[in-house]
Amino acid sequence: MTRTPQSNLFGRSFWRIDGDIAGILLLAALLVIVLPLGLDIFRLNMVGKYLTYAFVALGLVLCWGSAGILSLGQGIFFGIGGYCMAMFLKLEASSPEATKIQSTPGIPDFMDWNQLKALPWFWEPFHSLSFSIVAVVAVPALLAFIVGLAMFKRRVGGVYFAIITQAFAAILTILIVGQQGYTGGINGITDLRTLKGWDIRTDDAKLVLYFVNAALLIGCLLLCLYVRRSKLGRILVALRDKEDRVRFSGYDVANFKIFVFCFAAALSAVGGAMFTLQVGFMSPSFVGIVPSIEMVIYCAVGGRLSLLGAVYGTLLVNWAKTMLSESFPELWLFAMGALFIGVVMVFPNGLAGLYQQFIAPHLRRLTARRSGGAAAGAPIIPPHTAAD
Amino acid sequence: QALPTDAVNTTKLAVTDGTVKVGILHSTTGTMAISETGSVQAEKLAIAQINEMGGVLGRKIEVIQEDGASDWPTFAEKARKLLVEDKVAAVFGCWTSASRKAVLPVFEQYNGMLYYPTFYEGLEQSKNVIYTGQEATQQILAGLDWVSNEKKAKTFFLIGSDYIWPRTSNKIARKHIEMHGQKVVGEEYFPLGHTQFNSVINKIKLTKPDVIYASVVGGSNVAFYKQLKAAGIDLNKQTLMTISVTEDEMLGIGGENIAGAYACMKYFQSLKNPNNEKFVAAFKKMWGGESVIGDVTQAAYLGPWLWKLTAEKAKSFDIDKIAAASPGIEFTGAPEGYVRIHENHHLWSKTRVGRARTDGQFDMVYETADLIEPNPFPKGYQ
Amino acid sequence: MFEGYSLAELGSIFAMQGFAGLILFSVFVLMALGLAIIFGQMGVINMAHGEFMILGAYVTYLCSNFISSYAPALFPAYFFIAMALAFVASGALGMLVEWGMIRFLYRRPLDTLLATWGLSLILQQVFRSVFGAREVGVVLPDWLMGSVAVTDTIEVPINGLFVMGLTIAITVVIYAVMFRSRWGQGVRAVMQNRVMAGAVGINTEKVDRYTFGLGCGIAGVAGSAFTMVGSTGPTSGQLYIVDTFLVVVFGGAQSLIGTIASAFTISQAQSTMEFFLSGSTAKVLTLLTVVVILMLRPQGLFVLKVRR
Amino acid sequence: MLSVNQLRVSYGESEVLHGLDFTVAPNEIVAIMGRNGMGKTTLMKSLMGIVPARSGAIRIGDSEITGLKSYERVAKGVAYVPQGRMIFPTMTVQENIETGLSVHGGRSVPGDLYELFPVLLEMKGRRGGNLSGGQQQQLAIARALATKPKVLLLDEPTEGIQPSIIREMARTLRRIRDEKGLSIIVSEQVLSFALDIADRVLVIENGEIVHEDSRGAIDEAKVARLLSV
Amino acid sequence: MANPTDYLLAVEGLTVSFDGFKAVNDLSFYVDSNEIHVIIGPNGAGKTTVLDLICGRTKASGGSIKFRNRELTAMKEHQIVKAGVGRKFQNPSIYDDLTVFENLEISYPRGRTVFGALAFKRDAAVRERVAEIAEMIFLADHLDQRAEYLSHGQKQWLEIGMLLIQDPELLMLDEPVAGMSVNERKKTAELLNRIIRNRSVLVIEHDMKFVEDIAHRVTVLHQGKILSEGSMERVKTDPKVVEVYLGH
Ligand SMILES: Nc1ncnc2c1ncn2[C@@H]1O[C@H](COP(=O)(O)OP(=O)(O)OP(=O)(O)O)[C@@H](O)[C@H]1O
Ligand SMILES: Nc1ncnc2c1ncn2[C@@H]1O[C@H](COP(=O)(O)OP(=O)(O)OP(=O)(O)O)[C@@H](O)[C@H]1O
Ligand SMILES: NC(N)=O
Ligand SMILES: [Mg+2]
Ligand SMILES: [Mg+2]
Repeated sequence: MTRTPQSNLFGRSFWRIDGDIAGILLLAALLVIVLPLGLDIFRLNMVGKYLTYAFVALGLVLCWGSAGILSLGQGIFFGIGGYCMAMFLKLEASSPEATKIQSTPGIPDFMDWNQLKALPWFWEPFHSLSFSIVAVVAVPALLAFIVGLAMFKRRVGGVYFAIITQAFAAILTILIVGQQGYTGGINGITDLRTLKGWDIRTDDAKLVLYFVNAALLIGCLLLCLYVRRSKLGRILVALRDKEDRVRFSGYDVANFKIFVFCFAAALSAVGGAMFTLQVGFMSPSFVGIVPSIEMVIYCAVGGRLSLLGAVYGTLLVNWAKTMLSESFPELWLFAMGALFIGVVMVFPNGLAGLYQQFIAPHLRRLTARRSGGAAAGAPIIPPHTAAD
Repeated sequence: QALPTDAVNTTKLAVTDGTVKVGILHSTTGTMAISETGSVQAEKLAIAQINEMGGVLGRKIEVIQEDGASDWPTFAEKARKLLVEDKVAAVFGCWTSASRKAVLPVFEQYNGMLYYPTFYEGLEQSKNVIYTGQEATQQILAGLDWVSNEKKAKTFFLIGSDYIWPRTSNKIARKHIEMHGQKVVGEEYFPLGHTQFNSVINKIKLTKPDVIYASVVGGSNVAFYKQLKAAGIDLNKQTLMTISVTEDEMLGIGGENIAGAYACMKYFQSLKNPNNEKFVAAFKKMWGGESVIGDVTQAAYLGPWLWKLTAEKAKSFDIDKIAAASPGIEFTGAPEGYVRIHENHHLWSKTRVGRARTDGQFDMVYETADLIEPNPFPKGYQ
Repeated sequence: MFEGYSLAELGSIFAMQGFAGLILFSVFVLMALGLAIIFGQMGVINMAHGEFMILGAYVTYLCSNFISSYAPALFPAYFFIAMALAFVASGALGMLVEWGMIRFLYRRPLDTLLATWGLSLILQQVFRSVFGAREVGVVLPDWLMGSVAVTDTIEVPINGLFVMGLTIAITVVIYAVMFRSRWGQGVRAVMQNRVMAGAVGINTEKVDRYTFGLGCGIAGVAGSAFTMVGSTGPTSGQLYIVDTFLVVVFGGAQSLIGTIASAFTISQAQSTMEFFLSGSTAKVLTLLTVVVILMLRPQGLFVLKVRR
Repeated sequence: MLSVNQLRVSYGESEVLHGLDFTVAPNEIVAIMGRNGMGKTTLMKSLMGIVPARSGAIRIGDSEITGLKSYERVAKGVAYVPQGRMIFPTMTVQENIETGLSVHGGRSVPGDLYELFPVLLEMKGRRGGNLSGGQQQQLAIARALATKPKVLLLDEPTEGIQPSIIREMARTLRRIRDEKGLSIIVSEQVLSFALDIADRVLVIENGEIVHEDSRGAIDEAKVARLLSV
Repeated sequence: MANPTDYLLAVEGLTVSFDGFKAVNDLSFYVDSNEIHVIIGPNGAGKTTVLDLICGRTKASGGSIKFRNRELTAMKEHQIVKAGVGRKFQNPSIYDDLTVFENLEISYPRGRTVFGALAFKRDAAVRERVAEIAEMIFLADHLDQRAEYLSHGQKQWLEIGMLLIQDPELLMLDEPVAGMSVNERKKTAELLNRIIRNRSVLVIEHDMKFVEDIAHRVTVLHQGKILSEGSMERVKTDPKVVEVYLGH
């Protein structure tokens, strides 16, 4: 043995820690220093809103990028997380005093419009903030668990899984819209005001919520990084490429799939809850097929294999959407369409791929002169692993 | 005539000595673009006409248009942008109730003024909104009374799209129907965009209602009426009353497929009065001879005018003063005849029933004698 | 719920309800056939399928306007001309799209989803810019809009019959082309192993292009037919996409029989449930049924079992 | 029949074939030998047009085929049996063979193919993917022959085939060669089979031809040494 | 005949049919501890199918497979692996995107549950074991290489290594030397002869020379049934085997 594997591995993972952690620190700096200094509170709040989708995109990086499970129904979990939060806030906004003009004071306004006379049983627990916070994560994760159990144990995968999640998104949308007495219907749950008496609509509150959101996102990013670097992360990649081999290495593949799917669902739900807090309402238009596909697109634009890429991709697409639709109301769909096609055709690994291709080599040359020769002589990196 | 800017604008709105900015916030993309296009056109026409007459308080109106993209959160985002970034003095916009619900908290928080043109379900009233369309009772009750008398209707089949406006409207309709000893023999809702109505048409054939009462919206209408016709239901024999089909929807449905149906609105393009003739001519001049004008389009046209009249009465663009001055504002030039803003920020208006013709227009067959009082929280109907 | 109706009435209602189910079935099959080729055979997740359908609908609209103004005598038959033109227009656009975009993505099926989603946005905006945001009304010849009375109480819509006939015709053609001709064999060979197909002498590029074009062309014909029952607007295409994919997937993507069986199951489930339950609930239950069956038969109703 | 001139092939930056030169006479069977990773498959693929040549020329008879697409080369008379078989899995055995017919528009599978590989007749309705490894290998050869080639490329055709058939195959291939008058290039690692079948043996190492022997004068020991460094 | 419980693997009356075609037909055979048992037989005899049945990839229509007296036919694939059966596929099946080290590490039998994998630490024990196996499969110098870039033979070895690290009691290899050069075949034979301490190996192969090098016992399969069984010398001269398999 010429080289011990330990030293090699150490060298390698040290570089990776530097790279990824530095990236996260840079992102953190951007989110908590640069943007708050550079943007007014209105735009900052918008960025905050975009960042809530980044939670979904992070989940998709693990679920789709790592494990190859494409869910076209992440809106379901984003929505449920958002609804759980919204239910709490709505109940707080529906105190008997605030709703005394209703025929049944003390219940949310839309229930009153729908002739409900009492709060439905499943709303009751949402009087409690701690229950609601638990529910934000637990309900979507549980749903994902049930769906995952049913699908993955039966070895439903690939495109089939994608289409079925799409069907679930359709089902849930129709249910929410159809059960408007219990859910607020197509209007959603609107006019949310305070959180434990703290007015979430003020500029100050928005600033605070922005920072909470950014911190949570960085936290989730680190969590994802941990998962991805654990053995579990490697197993996910392995089962994406050679599911049978993993199975014949003694793993119950379905359990791993269920786990990432639930994990991604929980992440999405956190995003949904933060969305509700920052935007002040939740509606079924986040649950359906279109938003779910858009969320996949954020992830694709960022580079489906890259956690950081997902965040930047989300920011870029949403920022582009806002700016283009403000400046070119007639043309922005052309631009969005072209963006998606362009990313797929020209930059199949998204922003992360661009970074790997054009920026990282320069950085590496700058930082690691010693090993520079080795990098140059290395075999060309196949594109699909570039962002790993 | 122009008052100094300091006097008319004490709240830092986007008002200069020569101009005042307003927002137009509708969907120009997505599924709702179909319906909202007419509203945008009407609002732009009104603004052009007002500018031609010298503007508001001596200031020309500048428009900032945003696309809500048929997406409620986008509406909220754009509303916030118009109010916070652009500081517009008024916003003309929204079509669906869902979009209005999404922007309402924004308007209340940042104290803006929204002129909302669509007939809607009521159960709402805000200092920051002027509702230039009908609330549910204004649209529904008189029409139901008319069919009951005219067609001796005893049984009704209610069919609508599955969301709050059709459901609430039908709830009110059902109460009214049952109050008068008549009967609802069926009530069905379909997801937005649904295109298969053969089953419900069979149910209609089974229950043989005297009146089909329809509040299907959007593209589903096309499917619904074409399938009704193909199933052999002749609307000249089977009474159908709709509260959701205007001249706009007729374009897509095709007059030949819906001719004979009754629509209950406050405005039809074919209304005969001098205001309307001028309005229709101006609209076609601006937007082309092919264009049609539906109920909501007309209501959208009222928005800028009502705002101008209010600002001139209040001698200010300040939102609070506009809100306070609104009740009692009369617009005699309204294409629908004459309208007046109620205390509750809705309009007094008439209910009219029209009968669809094959050319895509309506023949008015009935109108209420008086303006009907808006009553967004109708007692006994909730 | 049936009290107060005579037996004869009930009988005719059930007959008509069965017929409604058959119409829905035809509609589903027509929607899904093009996608069964593009997705089932080629593996391209074409999210713009609905837009190709709507293109067919717009062509029909243009054709109806043109013929009613310039050749009114042809009007009763214009629908056939319109369908042919719709096939050509959507098919040609399909071939263009294949050439410009899809052919680079055969190895990355999930990426086709994203790219065609972008394409669908662009097409929607093109429709909006060209035809306006509003729906257009497609005038149909009178003979298509009536119904025939089978008995005194049973009436059958002619356009329903027409759609059914069209469905059968197209299905037969596709079956012959895809499963009974050398061409179809080539298609399947290309889809299973593009490199090897080239190495046995099949012009893979041509096969790809024409197959994609065929799928899109059929979508165009479907869109043309749907002007009889649905709306034609820039975003109408999106209404069909989920149902269409579900039909194809539920059938077992690679099997034409599967697509037909699945369309039949879904349509019958939906129309039966719609009669007894509300429209929204029926839709939810139908979707749930499909999902549950898919869990039991993960590869769809009809699978070609091949050892891995 | 086939002549290869200064053929260079690379994957990305790394060149695998460094200017190969050889010709195959009509009716000749040439075995290309070489250890793993020496470029045999790459050569086959570039002759077939699956990987592009960086430079050099390939001719069939008088016509240059260097820039042609795979299917055009098939029309010119090249046929290919890949390493790993690449059967179309969901198509039946018969359909698999029929795909080879499209190039010359033949209607039905020539009977002599089934004579060569009787097991295929027995299984003609079975899906290709369900065949055993060895059966698939036979199918792949039949499919290639169905294109009526002038030059047949066989990439390690004995892999996974039972000994009796391997022996049979050497005989069969020579017979086909005699009957149909085609040239065959076969890549092999197993010396015995190569010696059985080939008129000439080329040894390829690191993308270059390092040894050449014609039948009768084969220096078995030297080839064996080259193959087992 | 000895009591089946004495055997490591006892296959009895095993049958499977595909649409009426019996690929394996009432087959019985036994594998002892510490032996290299080779299955040979004509193409399509059902050899691969037998391995598929043992490792749970295909479900039997009838019969039993007992491994250390545990019935395998009712178990899931991963449970069979945990019971101590490892399977190598005909084409090398490794994780192209991962390095050799990671390939081996993933197969290391610790942290096989979701949370176990999350908590898994790459400690000294793991590293030592990986190094040990790598040495054994001639890949010690390639630990950091992406598996994609290994040669065909190295990939085959890597897959064998991935099984070895699981320390299975029964190792099943389907045509392990297909596509290998002469040299690599020799090394592979060496490798197999080295690893059978405490385990048995079940191999399918068509290369008779290789079989001779390794086989303790040979079973010849034909049309899903046993044609002949015994030592290589015996089988080689069995006229039936010569007739259907080896050829004259
Ligand atoms: N797609 C590819 N990308 C990069 N390098 C490749 C690719 N395919 C093959 N190579 C490299 O090219 C060289 C020649 O490979 P080739 O497959 O032609 O060898 P071979 O002689 O056929 O070996 P074997 O006997 O194992 O089949 C090897 O070093 C291999 O690693
Ligand atoms: N799923 C299936 N459907 C139909 N037939 C099958 C299926 N799986 C295997 N067979 C058939 O069963 C027989 C045994 O196949 P198997 O792959 O086990 O053979 P093998 O002994 O491994 O042959 P080889 O040496 O060629 O690899 C073959 O005739 C094959 O065609
Ligand atoms: N207000 C309406 N019609 O949604
Ligand atoms: Mg090779
Ligand atoms: Mg085998």
